[in-house]
Amino acid sequence: MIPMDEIYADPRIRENMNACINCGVCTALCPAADYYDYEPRYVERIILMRNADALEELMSSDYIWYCGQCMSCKARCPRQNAPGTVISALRYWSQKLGLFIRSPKGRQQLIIKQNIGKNIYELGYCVHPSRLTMEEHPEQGPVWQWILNNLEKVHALVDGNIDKNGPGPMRKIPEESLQEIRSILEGTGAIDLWNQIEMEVINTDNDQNC
Amino acid sequence: MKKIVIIGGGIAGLEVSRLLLQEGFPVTLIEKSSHLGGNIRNYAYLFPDFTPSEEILKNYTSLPGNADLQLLLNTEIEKIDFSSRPYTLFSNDGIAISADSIIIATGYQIFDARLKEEFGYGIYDGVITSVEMEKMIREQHIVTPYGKAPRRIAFIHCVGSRDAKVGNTYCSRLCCITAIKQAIETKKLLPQAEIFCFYIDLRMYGLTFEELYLNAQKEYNIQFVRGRLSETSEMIDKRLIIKAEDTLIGRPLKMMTDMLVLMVGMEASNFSKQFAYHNGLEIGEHGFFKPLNQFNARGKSQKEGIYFAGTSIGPMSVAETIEHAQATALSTISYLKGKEN
Amino acid sequence: MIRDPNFQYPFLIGTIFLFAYLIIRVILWYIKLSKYDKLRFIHFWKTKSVWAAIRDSVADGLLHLSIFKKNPLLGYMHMSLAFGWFLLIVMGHLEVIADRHSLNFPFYYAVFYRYYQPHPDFAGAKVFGAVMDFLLLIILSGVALAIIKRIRKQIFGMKRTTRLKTFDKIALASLWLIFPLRLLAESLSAAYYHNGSFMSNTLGEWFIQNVRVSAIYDLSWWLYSCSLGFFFIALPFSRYMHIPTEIVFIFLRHAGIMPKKYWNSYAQIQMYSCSRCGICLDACQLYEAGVSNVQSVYFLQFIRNNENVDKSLFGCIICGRCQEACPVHINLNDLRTALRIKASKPLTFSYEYTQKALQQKAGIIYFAGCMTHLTPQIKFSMRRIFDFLGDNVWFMDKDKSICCGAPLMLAGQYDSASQLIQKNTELIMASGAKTLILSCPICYKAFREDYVLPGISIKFHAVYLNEMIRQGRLPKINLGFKTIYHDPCALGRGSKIYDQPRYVIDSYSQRIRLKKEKAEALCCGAGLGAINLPIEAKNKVTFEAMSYFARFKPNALITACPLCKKTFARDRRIPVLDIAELTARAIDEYVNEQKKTVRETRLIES
Amino acid sequence: MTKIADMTENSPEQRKKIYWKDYIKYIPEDDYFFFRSCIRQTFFPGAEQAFLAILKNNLHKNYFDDPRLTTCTGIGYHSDIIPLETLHTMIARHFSIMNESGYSNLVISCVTTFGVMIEVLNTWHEFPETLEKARENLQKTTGRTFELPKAIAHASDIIYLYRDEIAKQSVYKLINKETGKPLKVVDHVGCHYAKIFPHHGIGGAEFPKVLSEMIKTWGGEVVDYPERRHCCGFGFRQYLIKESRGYSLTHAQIKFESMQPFHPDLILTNCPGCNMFMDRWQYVIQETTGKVYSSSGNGIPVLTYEELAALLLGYDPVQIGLFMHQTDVLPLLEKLGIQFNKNEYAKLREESLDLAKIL
Amino acid sequence: MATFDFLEIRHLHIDYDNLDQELLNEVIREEPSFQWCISCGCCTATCSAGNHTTFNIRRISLILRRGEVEGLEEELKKCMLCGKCTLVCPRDIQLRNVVMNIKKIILKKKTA
Repeated sequence: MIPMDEIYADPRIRENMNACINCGVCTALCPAADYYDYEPRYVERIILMRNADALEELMSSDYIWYCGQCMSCKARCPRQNAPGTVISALRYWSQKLGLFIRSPKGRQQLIIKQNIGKNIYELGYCVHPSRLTMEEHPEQGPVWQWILNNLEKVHALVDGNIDKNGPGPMRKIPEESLQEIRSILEGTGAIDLWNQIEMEVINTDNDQNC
Repeated sequence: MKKIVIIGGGIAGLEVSRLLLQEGFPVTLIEKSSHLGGNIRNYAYLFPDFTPSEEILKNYTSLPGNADLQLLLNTEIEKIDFSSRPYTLFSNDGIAISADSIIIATGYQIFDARLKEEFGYGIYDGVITSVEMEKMIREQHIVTPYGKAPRRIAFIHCVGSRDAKVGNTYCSRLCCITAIKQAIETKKLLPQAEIFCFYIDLRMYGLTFEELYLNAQKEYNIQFVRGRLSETSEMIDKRLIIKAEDTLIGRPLKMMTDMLVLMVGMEASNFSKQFAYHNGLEIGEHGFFKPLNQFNARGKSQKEGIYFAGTSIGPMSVAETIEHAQATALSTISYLKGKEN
Repeated sequence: MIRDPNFQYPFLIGTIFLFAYLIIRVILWYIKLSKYDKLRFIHFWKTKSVWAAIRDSVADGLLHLSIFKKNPLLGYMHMSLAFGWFLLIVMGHLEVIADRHSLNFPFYYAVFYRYYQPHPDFAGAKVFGAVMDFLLLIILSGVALAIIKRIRKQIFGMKRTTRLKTFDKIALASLWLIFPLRLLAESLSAAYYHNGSFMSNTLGEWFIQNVRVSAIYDLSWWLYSCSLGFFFIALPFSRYMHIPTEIVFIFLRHAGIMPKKYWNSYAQIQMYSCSRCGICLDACQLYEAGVSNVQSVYFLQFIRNNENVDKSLFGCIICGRCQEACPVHINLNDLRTALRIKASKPLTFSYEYTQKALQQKAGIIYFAGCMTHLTPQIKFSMRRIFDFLGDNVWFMDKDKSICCGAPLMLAGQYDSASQLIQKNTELIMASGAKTLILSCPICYKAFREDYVLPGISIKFHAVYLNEMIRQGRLPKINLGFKTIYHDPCALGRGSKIYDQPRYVIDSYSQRIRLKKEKAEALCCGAGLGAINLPIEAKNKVTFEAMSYFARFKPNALITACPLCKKTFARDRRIPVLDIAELTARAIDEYVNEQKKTVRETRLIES
Repeated sequence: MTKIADMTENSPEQRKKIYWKDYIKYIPEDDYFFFRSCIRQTFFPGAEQAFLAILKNNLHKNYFDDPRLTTCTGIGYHSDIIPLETLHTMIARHFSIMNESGYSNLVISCVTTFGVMIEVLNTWHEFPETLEKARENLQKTTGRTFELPKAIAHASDIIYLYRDEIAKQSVYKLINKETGKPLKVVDHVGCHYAKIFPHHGIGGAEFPKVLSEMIKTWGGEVVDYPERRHCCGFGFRQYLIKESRGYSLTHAQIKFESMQPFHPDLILTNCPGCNMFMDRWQYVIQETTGKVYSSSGNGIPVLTYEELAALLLGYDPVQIGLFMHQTDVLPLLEKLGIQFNKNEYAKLREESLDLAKIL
Repeated sequence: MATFDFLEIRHLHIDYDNLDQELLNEVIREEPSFQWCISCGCCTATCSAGNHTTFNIRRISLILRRGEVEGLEEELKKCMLCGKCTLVCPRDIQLRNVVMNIKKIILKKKTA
């Protein structure tokens, strides 16, 4: 049984889900609805139903992972709801409750954890040139390969400061700052969440292999 | 003889005046514009049976000639002195009028569609309001701003109604049936045009409204899409692209259209709001005047001798307005007679 | 034999053509019969049924007794023409035999006997002459009625007659002309030789005084012969094909050959047997509702003329009223269903998904059917009854119903219907039940006709209730209200169950007897047979039927079909109950009374 | 000193201007605490540097670029690996650093950060217990305390505020040098700039004028194309996971298809991500389908507001890092008639183009 | 040259300007009541086939209206043609005939 009260106490759900008149403006301009068989309106419906089984099913499915977090839905809703923010909360709870491993898209959180999470923890940046390989990102084009090959030179041309101390673009984050954010990540549950993601996904993979 | 002042020369004010004059009371009718009739003049034909609005106004053509009627056009009441009886009203031209009873029939105003920026009213020429559409229907000539006969027209329901984003959370009740009425009239004028209605709920509350809706589907092939307009944008050829969700399928829908008609809702008029504020009259949560109660005193205000008629208390159809005005006239008369005794 | 001016040839050609055609036709029909049917037909000749077939051939083919029973005037018209003509032929031959004391004469000799034998002077010649004249008079009266019927059908109490095609018109004109021309020819003969009797002689007298008889004498015989010839040649291509076909049909019917789901030669024979008398038009409730192209006579006509039949074939409710009215006893319902199957391209349906349905062991199965799920009161009542009886019943389609297949069958989708039949059969057979109870007549008919369920007795709920009452397991109690019983089409006309429901209803209420009941019962208008019938027509049928019932002012209309119940309930003039609901009410009443009695007894005792 | 950004009268959407008064906000005038963007630093470090250079050299404003700042973790938050509490604490830490430096006007380079910060401030406002929790968490983990910033602005707001000043100092105008006609510019405002909280974006969510007013002031023509408000297609996890990256391409393509009939000379963006995606996806579409969206056959150049401002003010295209764009900017530079060391620029481009042949 | 196999482009929105309305028009011609639908969903609620599967007759009639013919045939295979939908329809739409006609027309197109 999922902790309904706790989930509904999440400020993102409390603030962004009042009532829905099913008008569909959110779906109308939702990029994800155009790309996936997805509707923000459906998410709202499940939330408003307050049915634990339905919510659990939703959180265990691919459905919540379709949203692209552009928040276009927030701008237009006549009831001032924001399905996108609610999705954020649901994704968090899906991971927290271990429901995410039941869906292929949910399990992909491991990939996010392994690059964005790692970047934040190790470098203090969400993205960093050294972590953007051409193998993973061929769409970055030849210019990016060239930049990677000539990182120092390029940054010198544009007054960058890559991996150096002091201020400026792509500077090396001071060690004490890194310690601080690591401390925050640990103290506020991010590291626990990452470990949980890693453990559960690996366990599921093992189960499937057996 | 007791004196009565009626503020507002729309059909509510006119109907109250007519009945009170009939009963022999002298009436002062105050209208802020230069002509009588009010909002009904925006509409060429009335739902559900396409009665020309002139026929309703015809009932009041003899009124201005009545000797007991004092007609003050281009006059706005700014302040009422409630401290002594009879009450005294002060107009913007500084005229003071005394009254034993005041009937407030200040009506409604149409929602300013420019507030819904994403619908593109006032930005794209192809976007018009239902009032402008009604004008074209009256002239029996529907054209896009570029002078062509539109091939596809979309009617958008609930513009400025049921929308927290513009502060109007109530339903204006009449836009649904008006949209269907206009859609049918449009189809009659342009049989080749494709007509779509984008609605959230179709609120066909009247006895013959549902049949009109069925008829719109059956005879006029008007298409209904359940979904609210999300945004309008303009193509290079000035046609409009509208985006909505077809909520019954659950998929986004894009459509090119030549003309977009926004079914604008009814709002409490700014005049009413200010008037209420300055004179201590109570306003309901939606900005309309708040009657004493919603069941058996819909025409009475909290103050003795002050009455409401018509859409000053909320959205009403023409028939309901006239009915409400009649009821108000009746309570006013019994109030005045009661005092005389 | 005085002269031989060759005028007999038109008649001869016509006759030979007709007989040749008929023989070939009958042979073809026979060949196309299934092996099983052929065996039946061969065996038939050894049975007594042959006599019944002959009797029916005379009664229906010649005497038209069925029509006579329904409409004496119309019956007389058909009888005078058919039987009169038959007698004329027989008597004509007897006359010739009496004259010549021999059977050795050309077969056309008797037809033109008055020409070939101007001076009949054998013993009894006068009597023969009088009989022949009398028969001709009878036939002529029939022709006169036929003409009147064309002009003023109301005299016959008919609201409508059929529309005619070209060949029909030729045949009809020829037929109508044969007998007046025969009278003319014989009268002219009588004018010369005075060889006629009361009618021809009298007319002959008149002719000799007013007309130059010699100028038209030969011509009249030529015309008479021609009219016969035309008629015989037109016959196979006109409605009159029904005359020979009907005899074949009667014999095949008596041989026990049954209509099939597919279109075969038996169906074709039935199709040709339609005389287009138009009686089915009056029986059809849709005619009143403004639909005038679906009636059996028309659809058979369209089929024969290879016209587009989609509307007339699929617009019919298949209520069976026309079948009951048909004087020729054509199996119109089966014919139409078979034709729908033939006319429809198989549309793909697939019911793999139904496999998940529950399976259970039980002695008795109750199958509610789709329509009963729309009238849940029937389901509850059935459960009440089963509980009261204490039977171990498996409610087979309690949660997920599988359709019985009848609607698909009626829509002409035989293969797809078979899939559903297969599914249900598997479920039922797996349960090991002995009895299958149904509360929907449409399902009942389908189960009875299209399912093979060895060892299982299929019972309609009214029949089962009747049994229970007779066994004393259900109480008899008067609920104290007046009822009308409405025979559902699929139960009454479709399955011939008329009396058992009436017995059940009589056990609980006063039933009003109606004129239009049993085989003539009205249809509710919503039958599943109608595929493309406009809703307005359906509603009109319902309204008219309900208006008929309302005249009797009953307290309730009792039916035995969920579809009828649902349809009649739209019109709120009379409350509508299913027979199961009536029974359940009676049980409740009985139980309450029992309790009261017990309580009273206890009171007295204490 | 702060002032309220006013609405100019000479807009093409003049008829609706009365409603713009709802969408005005404080834009601090000076003393900025600059918050960098991960994406912008990674892909277009020159743009951020150009912004700072303009502040310093042209507008003579005071700013502070603190090396202790780290990522806001916004991308992590929107791709759902950063819990709300972590995000709150992380943002609190940045506020704390700003307090320490003695600044109170936060200027943010990244639209995601901007959106996240406003969302966090809003949550703290609506649910004060979350603010308390953030204070507690920050204290517990880093020993820091913090106060809320006085004003938050996006870097494009600052350029918007000083657009007239920039126009005054500019060497070039958004005018085709050969024809003398204004350049057609389409704007793309990052979704999180105004869609989440329309009152925090200049001009609101539907017709944000932060970029369009710059374009007009600098002499260009704003093109209103149908998919103007459509998302560029980043989609956070949708892009980050290779398997669903088609999502990103699909939406970028929708935008290109929609703007193509208007023949724009330039796409102007204010979001680091959008800028990169709109630049790179044009290359991918050209590679896969051969379709090019500009009439010149080079693709439509995509510039950020800082790059454009710097370009017009006469900065060297190489110094502001225009060679780091995949879609060639050179035709635009020629249209504008910008004087620069073409050889150096061409050499840099050539090196990367040579690589294209190898790839 | 780099490969972009992983990039899949999809547009799931209903593009009203590029609809295939041929089938729809033909169905309406055969059964005019089809266009009176108010999408109340009574048909789907009562549907026998819908009780077993996700078969949704309201949705089918809607997507047909939006010009989507693909997959229609496969979906309509589930219908048992029992006619409950027709009986419960508040607007008296003859859905049985609609289903029959859609199938017939699709078949006709396929064989043509």
